Amino acid sequence: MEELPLDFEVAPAAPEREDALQLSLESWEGPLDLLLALARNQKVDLKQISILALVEQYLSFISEARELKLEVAADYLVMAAWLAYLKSALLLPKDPLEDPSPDELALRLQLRLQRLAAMRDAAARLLARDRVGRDVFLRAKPEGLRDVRVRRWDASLYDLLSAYGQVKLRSEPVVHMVSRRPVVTLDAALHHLQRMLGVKLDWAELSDFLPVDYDGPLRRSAIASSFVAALELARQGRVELKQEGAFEPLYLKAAAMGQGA
Amino acid sequence: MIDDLERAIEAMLFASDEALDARQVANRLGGEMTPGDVRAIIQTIAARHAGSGIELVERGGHWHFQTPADLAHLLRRERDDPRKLSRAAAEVLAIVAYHEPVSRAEIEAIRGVQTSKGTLDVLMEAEWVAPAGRREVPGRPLIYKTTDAFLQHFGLTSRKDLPGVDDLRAAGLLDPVDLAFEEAMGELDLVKDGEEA
Amino acid sequence: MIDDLERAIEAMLFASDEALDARQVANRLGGEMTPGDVRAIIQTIAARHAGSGIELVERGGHWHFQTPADLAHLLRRERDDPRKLSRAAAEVLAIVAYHEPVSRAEIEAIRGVQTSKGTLDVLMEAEWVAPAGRREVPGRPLIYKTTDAFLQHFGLTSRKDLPGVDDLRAAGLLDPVDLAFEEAMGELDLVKDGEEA
Repeated sequence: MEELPLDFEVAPAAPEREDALQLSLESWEGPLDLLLALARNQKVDLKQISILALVEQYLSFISEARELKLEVAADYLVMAAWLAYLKSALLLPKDPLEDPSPDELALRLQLRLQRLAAMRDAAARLLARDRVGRDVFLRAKPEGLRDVRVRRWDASLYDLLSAYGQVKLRSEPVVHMVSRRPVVTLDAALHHLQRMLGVKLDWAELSDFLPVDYDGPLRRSAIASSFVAALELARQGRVELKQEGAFEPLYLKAAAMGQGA
Repeated sequence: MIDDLERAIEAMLFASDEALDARQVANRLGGEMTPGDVRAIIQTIAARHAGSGIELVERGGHWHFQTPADLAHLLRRERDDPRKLSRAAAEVLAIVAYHEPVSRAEIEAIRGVQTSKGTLDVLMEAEWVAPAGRREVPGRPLIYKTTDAFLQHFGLTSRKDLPGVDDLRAAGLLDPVDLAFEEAMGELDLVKDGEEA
Repeated sequence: MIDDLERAIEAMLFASDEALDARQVANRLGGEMTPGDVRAIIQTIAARHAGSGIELVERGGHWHFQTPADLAHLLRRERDDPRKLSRAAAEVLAIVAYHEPVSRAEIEAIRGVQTSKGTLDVLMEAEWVAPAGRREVPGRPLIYKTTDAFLQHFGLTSRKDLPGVDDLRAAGLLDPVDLAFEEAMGELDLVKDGEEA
């Protein structure tokens, strides 16, 4: 891969030409701008302008520039080619079938030039108006209108007292007490269930096997433990289980001895 | 004796660092006046200052105090014109002002050249031109319009105040080329018809 | 009809970025007027604006336009911006109220956490807490107390209206948060029942 030269020679600047043509070409903003300048040289109203004469001027301008080996940007050449076509079409005997007709093309060009000229004049008139900071002046340091936001703090007496409560609590010695939760262990449930199975002979609901004085979380714990215990006893073949459907009551019965083992 | 409300509105307009419209003034007064009431009082204040060294002027519905243009020579000091516009920028500004809202492609169609990126940027930075949404045509191009700051800077009461805008409109010079072309051809046909008749 | 010289001087004083004295105005006018002449015209201008929403005032021989002081409320409009006091600020406020007068170090000792400077500032901005001199101990720290505005905002006649610690405890405000939660769930009673069973 070729390395880029770090210290390349800068091409010498092109010698300054005392050539108005070149300077002019650079000072135009595109072919339409140049056309408008040439049109204005005709010193007639743009409505009466001779498009043919304008085309002639443009083409000779561009060809002169090329003879002087000036670089002519592509869009100027495109316009030159189009104008050359327009010129020949305007000069040739009219072909009524040609669409669009050269007259129409010329009219379009004329309309475009009129519009550009109108906006150029408008810009000049706009810039000539009395402008702020140049012709008319405002106050240098106005006081200004201000909207000042005033913060209004809000809190209720409850906020205040509960905040103080928290402070007091934080500063009191902290004692952690772990509360023992009421549970029925699996062992206890197994033991209890086996005992009860000896008493109840027919099908009975699981909840009937629970101690009657259990309620609340302790009862929930007993149900869970007893259920697991029932499954364990069933696995051992010591109990039969029956349920009509999902979420229906679960019935237990001691397995008939002799058939199981 | 100048009435209290008039004094208040005068002070507000004088102290504000930007032009105010009647609604802003009414709001600041506490909302008991309608913008219409405020406008009437502003007219009174403007009339009182007419012909003095301080003028109250309207720009796009907003009012501000400024010095009269005929005193510019006394007030203009060795300051550079901070808003020196290139010819291209001035042309683009005029096209936006007279055709608004206008897309970049429409600007370029009139000027016959591409608009360099910097040109519109300069106008937007000066806050004279601002985007005004998109045109609902294929490609949904951004369209541009001029701002109240534009009216203020160039001393225009409203867009109707643009120099020569009525003449340009009457002459069809603000119409697109296609429309103007069809009209011109229509007239031509009429002439031909007339000749044949 | 206002005279041209008067208009010019008026515009000059209006557009200037600093107050001007008679000599400066005379110089800008081209030096054909004496400062005395200028001063006379300035007086005329000032008299013309007297009682309006714009005043031409003299400050040490220099003149400038301003808006009258009695209209300042229109130029500087205040708007409420309600904010909820933070938890930390509420704690500090409560400590000041219960222990006043109290120094910042004492507040921190009671809270058990560092107190940012902004917290006390907020309370002073709210005008609920004010400095109450210095404590005559080494370092002479500033001490703070609550204000009448504090009593008023919280609907208290005096500081004695603040509930005592026992009242707070009775109201459950001294219960630890997690304990209160369990109580709400009703589990504590069950433990007791379970143990009894």
